[in-house]
Amino acid sequence: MTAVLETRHLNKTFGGLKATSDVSFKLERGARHALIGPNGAGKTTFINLLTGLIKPSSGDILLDGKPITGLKRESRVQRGLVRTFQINQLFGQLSVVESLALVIAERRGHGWNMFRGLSRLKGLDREIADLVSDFGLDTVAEDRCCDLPYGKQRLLEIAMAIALKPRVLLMDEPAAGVPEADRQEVLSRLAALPSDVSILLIEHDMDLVFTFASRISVLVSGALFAEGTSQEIAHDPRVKDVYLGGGHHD
Amino acid sequence: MLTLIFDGIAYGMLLFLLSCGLAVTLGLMNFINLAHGAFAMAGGYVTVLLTNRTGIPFLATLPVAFLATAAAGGILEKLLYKPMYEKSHLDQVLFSIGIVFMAVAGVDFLVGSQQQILNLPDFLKGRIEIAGIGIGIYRAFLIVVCGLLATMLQLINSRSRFGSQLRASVDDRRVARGVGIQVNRLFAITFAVGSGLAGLGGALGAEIISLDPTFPLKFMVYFLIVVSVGGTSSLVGPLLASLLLGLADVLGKYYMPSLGGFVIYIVLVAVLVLRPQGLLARGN
Amino acid sequence: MGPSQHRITRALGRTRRLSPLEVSFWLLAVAVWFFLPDYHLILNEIAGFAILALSLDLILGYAGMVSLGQAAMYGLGAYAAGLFSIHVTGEPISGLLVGAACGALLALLTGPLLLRGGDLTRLMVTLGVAAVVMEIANQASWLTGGADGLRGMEIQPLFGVFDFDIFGQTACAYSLVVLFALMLIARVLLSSPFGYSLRAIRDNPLRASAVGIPVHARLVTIYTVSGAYAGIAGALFAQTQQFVSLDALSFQKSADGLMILTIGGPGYLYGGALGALVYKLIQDELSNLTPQYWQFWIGLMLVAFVLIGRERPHRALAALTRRLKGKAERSKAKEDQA
Amino acid sequence: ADTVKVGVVIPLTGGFQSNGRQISAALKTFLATHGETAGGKKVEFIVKDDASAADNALRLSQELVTKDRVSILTGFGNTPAALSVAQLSKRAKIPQVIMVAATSSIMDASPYMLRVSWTVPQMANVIGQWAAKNGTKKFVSIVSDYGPGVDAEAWFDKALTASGGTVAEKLRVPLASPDFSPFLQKAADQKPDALFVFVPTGAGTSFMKQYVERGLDKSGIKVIAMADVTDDDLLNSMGDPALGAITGGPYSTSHDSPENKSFVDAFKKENNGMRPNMVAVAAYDALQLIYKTLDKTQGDATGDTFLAAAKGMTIDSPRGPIFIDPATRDIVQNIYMRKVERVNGELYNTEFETVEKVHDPAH
Amino acid sequence: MTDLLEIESLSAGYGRAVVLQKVSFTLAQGQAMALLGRNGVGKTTTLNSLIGLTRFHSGRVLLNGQDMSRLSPERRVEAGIGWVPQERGIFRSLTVEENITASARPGRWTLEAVYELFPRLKERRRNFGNQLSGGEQQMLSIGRALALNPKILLLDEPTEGLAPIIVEELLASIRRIVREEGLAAIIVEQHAQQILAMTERAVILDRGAVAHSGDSAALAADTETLGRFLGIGT
Ligand SMILES: Nc1ncnc2c1ncn2[C@@H]1O[C@H](COP(=O)(O)OP(=O)(O)OP(=O)(O)O)[C@@H](O)[C@H]1O
Ligand SMILES: Nc1ncnc2c1ncn2[C@@H]1O[C@H](COP(=O)(O)OP(=O)(O)OP(=O)(O)O)[C@@H](O)[C@H]1O
Ligand SMILES: CC(C)C[C@H](N)C(=O)O
Ligand SMILES: [Mg+2]
Ligand SMILES: [Mg+2]
Repeated sequence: MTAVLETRHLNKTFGGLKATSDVSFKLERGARHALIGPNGAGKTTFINLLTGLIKPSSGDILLDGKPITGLKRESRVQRGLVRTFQINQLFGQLSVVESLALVIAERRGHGWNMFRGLSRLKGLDREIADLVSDFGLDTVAEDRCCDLPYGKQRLLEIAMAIALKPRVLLMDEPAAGVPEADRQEVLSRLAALPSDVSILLIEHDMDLVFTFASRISVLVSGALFAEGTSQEIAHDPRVKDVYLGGGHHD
Repeated sequence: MLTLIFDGIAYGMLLFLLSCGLAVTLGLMNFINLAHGAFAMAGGYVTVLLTNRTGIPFLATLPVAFLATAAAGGILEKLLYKPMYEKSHLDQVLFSIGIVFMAVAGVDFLVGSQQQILNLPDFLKGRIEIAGIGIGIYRAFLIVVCGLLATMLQLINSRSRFGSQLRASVDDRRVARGVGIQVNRLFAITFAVGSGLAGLGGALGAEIISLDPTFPLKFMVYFLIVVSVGGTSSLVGPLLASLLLGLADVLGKYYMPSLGGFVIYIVLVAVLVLRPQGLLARGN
Repeated sequence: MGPSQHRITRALGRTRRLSPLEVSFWLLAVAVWFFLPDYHLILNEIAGFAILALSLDLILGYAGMVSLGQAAMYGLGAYAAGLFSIHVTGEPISGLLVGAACGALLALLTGPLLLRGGDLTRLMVTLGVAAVVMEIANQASWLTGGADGLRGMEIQPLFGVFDFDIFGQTACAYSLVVLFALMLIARVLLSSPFGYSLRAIRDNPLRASAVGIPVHARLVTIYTVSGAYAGIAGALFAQTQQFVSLDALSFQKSADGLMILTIGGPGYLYGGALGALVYKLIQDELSNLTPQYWQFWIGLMLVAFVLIGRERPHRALAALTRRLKGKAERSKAKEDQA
Repeated sequence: ADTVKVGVVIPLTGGFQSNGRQISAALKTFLATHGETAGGKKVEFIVKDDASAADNALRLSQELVTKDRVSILTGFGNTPAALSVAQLSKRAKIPQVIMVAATSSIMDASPYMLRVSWTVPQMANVIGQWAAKNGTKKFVSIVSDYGPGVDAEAWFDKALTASGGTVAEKLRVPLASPDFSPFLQKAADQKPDALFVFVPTGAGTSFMKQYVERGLDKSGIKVIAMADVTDDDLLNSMGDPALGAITGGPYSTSHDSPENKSFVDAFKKENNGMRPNMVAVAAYDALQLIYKTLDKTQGDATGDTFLAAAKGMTIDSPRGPIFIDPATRDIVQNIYMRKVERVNGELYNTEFETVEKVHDPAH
Repeated sequence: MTDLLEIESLSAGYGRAVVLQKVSFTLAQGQAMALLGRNGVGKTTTLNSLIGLTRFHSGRVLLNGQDMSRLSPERRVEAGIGWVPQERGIFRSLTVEENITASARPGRWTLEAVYELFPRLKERRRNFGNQLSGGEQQMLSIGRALALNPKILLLDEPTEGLAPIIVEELLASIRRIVREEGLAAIIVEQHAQQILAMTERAVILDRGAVAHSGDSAALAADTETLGRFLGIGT
């Protein structure tokens, strides 16, 4: 297996704070990888660096072995590096269907098309219909995003990322705010993604992490603290100390 | 040269005085209050009419101008402005333009459209020489008043709980109420103070810039420039901006007269392109 | 096609279909032109403002960029059309295109200044740019006539046939047709993937970039299109008035455009036209009634309008459309059954 | 028809509203003194506010012509407004009687244009000649940076230089500038004998105040200005700083003639003691011209007839005798040199020298 | 002992829409209550209505026997309600410290006490609200509510985004605070079992109405009810 996404000695400081500290990390092709760590450990910051939302203080990011450190956000997306957000980021005034449609149009490279109606794109309706029913958004398909209940917003947040057909998917706490019953749904959607899609998941729900991820990295105070299979991490006493706490029996 | 710098500072202080009310209502309260000029005009008229028609000394009219416009602001806030806070910026623009139109026509109707000219007491007139620098007495007076005012306001805003409650309310009005901040009272007081400051600025500025019913429209752009260049959410920002603009304007006009009309706008665009939130911005 | 697929296609195509309300809007415009010649002049002015507001709507209503400097492109378009008629040819259509090109060019050059910052920042940067352009026009009086205005424009008859008469008959028809055409183009543009990406940027630029939309490039592009629209509005005005003054570049012009759009409602395509219609007619009527104090009543109306709720007329209109549509669909269903 | 309709397009709101205010006061006075008939017809005035914008002036004029069927247009508070309507007046053959606009060239824009106000060169030229003749040679000119300002600067310079003076520095102040300090400083640095100044009405006050505050009066630098700077309407409230300023212009409220006395009395009576300024007089004279011409044509207001009758018309105006030059349709009038003085506790522009029958030198 | 909080057939919603339909329950001092239900059933709306941020239609909300249903949110906070909104509602242009002190009321929960509960916040006290990690924001929101020194805490998904070790500590602390300081708490949670283990009472909402109300321990064992209304365990 080869690494699709890799960082080399990545650093980021905010004022005096080292939010990311010399992180050298590899995400293998097709991996189901989780990134965990205490609050404020720098997980979101790490994803922000990968997707170009913020610029690293030093270090490199490589996608398929090629450096993308200086690349614009949208170019990274066009290369298949897609993320979801910890706090929902939706297009408030657009409906669910419109949001998905425009994302798909963008993926297919129609973004600059100024003449063809969005509804006239071939196969768009089919693709949206599938997504909408997969994510249980049928009932609210024509509602504006800002009017959706929180849980549905959360699902749309993920659906929009999936609609981009990512090769590498970075997910920042996708299950937060989703009720237990629906978590399985989200999870099964993720599981159903093609096996060559690589996923990096940030999550505090350990049940989810352990069912989903085969590999886990632990970030503490900005630095990689431990890495291993889920079994190894679950039983690592140091990880229990800083993160899992005593209540977790696995 | 030194005289020029003095003039620049004095002009900057004048700009600050005229805009500091707006720095409160727009900057701190995030309310696009284009009617700021109407309050400033009201203050100016109070002072000019009182000094010229009733002979009350100029200095004594200043607190009157402040209180009268603050009261007017307070009343308007209760009657009209209150529902505006939660509306969009565009609503606020339209609303406050409506207020300006009414003020312009109202003053024209009540006082007439002719220019009003302030007559200063003798001790504020003229000019003294200190170490070879010619200093206009009134301009020096403006600098002093302005410095005091700026320090006071900034202390209140940054040091007191009032300031942080105000900023909290602006950030998220709903949550602020939900954690017990008395948003309505806070906004009412702040708006009244902002209006009062506008009035005071108008009163102090009446000597230098011409006062007639078109005042709120004529100088609107200047107020907005100061506040946007300074950055909202503090009062030091607008103060710095005023000084920068005042100096740039005076020096620019002196050394490059042909660019005179451009200077202030070039500074505006340059600052905002480099620092979109203005000179001083909180957070990011 | 499954039923939900069908529903989705319909939901997406909605903005592209002409509603009965729109059709009646244009029929009304045609009717006014034929039967109320006294309104030609003001209607011509209204159409000009409607285009200016439409140009603003493209950036504000659909891309969320607010501007107080639309007069820069408007005025440039006006001067360009004016100079073109003096120095090249008085043929109106080509003058219009020149105006559009100049407006677009200015927008393209200044658009990159608007990419950062919030509403206030954009308002002020655009205002600053417009002020600089106006000052340049004032200084270049050898070319523009400075504060006295540009003189000597002679516009040839439209298509060589329709002379621009003093009754505004040709002018009014010309402006309305241009408005109609620009409206159609805007409608197509806005229901395209490009148009939707603008709305996405308006609602959430962060997410827009995270789904691969090149936010800056899109914004500069729509700003350029908007500049072309504003340029056309200016050119149209110059041609129908056969005169350009610095007023075309003034803050007042930008502010009027923004105000009119806000009254009509940004993001509705017809907002600008409705706003221009309502505002200008009321203003005209009031200033006839009380030439000195009309501003007071306009101000009062604005205040009341905002207090009552700017969105109300739109809700009422939307409800009306829905009802009309419902009726149409029901009768169609009946036909299908028969 | 038995009525002649006259459209009055003036700025009652916006930046030039001070002109609109004087014009409407003059109109009121005129109607009170001259009634509503001329040439045997009833004269009806329709007043429109152009809000100080040329576009509006044009559209309103068009409507006045096409909808209200006016025969004569008058008013026009500034040059762009007058110019924007020129095409219309030319094509519709409507007499356009200018009450304020002062740029020379507007007369060329329409053969139906008549001017009863003044022109910028008319004043600037006289001021330049007078200054040089009276030994004030070295000048710094400060003008507002717009058409009329630039005109004034050029014509003053021309006249002064021709008579042996020099303009050491030409400064242009942005129209919207509330602060003159850098310009005054720069002017003072040149140590001229005097400043030549042209700023629009309102700005004159701030200018004079700052001139005194800066101590330029004490250092012996005189102000020699266009009449706009010491506007009669504002002069009294400008107070001491204005004292001693020398200006050249077509009219002063204190002009000593029976015509003026009765005009000023009537004007004050009709308008709560307001003082007429040169705009008021020009408006009043424009109305006089319209009435007198209608009398002459027996109420015929057709463009060509009206123009033919108006050309060469002389009027005993409150400002002195005026005459419409048949060749240029422009006004010929006396230009007075005046000095601000206190008379009976009030400030006036006291005339001390008269240059008679001044034509617009630009034509 | 009278109940601290009584809700009698409360109907409330947004604008014209009525979301809550005659919701009733009571809560005594020293008790914690779990508020459960699927997405969009009105859990948040219930808390919003208690703090006074929805449109009130009918019913009564009594705190200590005093009717609050028409009071403004400010007055309700004064009367003793502390609220942790679902979206945290951190003031972005205030520092961590200002976020806590701007609304704080005198009592046992001082700034220092909050810092003691969440040492992380102390480290970050000069950061502005928008410069915090998700979990830090959550801690801050809870800290801000505690600093109001309320009689009753309304916690809308307080554990979302917190590390397991912190969740454990936090729930234990809430448990302790409620018992020892005689507070009451309503906790909205997605993790039913975890929250049922630390509360006395539980209410399940379904489409804006109370579907089940009773003892937490009993509900934890009632897989049928849990399955029916929450979709778990079946
Ligand atoms: N713009 C910023 N300026 C200063 N400090 C920041 C900024 N953004 C984040 N931080 C700090 O950097 C640290 C890492 O934050 P980050 O959001 O990456 O944490 P995280 O691991 O995602 O935590 P959580 O699980 O709570 O979401 C935090 O302590 C946070 O306060
Ligand atoms: N501001 C609002 N305006 C109109 N309707 C709203 C608003 N907020 C919520 N709703 C509606 O009220 C209903 C209840 O929503 P609420 O947020 O209370 O659910 P919830 O149980 O908290 O769900 P979640 O688990 O997703 O947080 C939903 O149907 C939602 O669409
Ligand atoms: C008010 C005046 C200064 C106007 C000027 N005379 C003009 O023609 O524009
Ligand atoms: Mg995070
Ligand atoms: Mg909720």
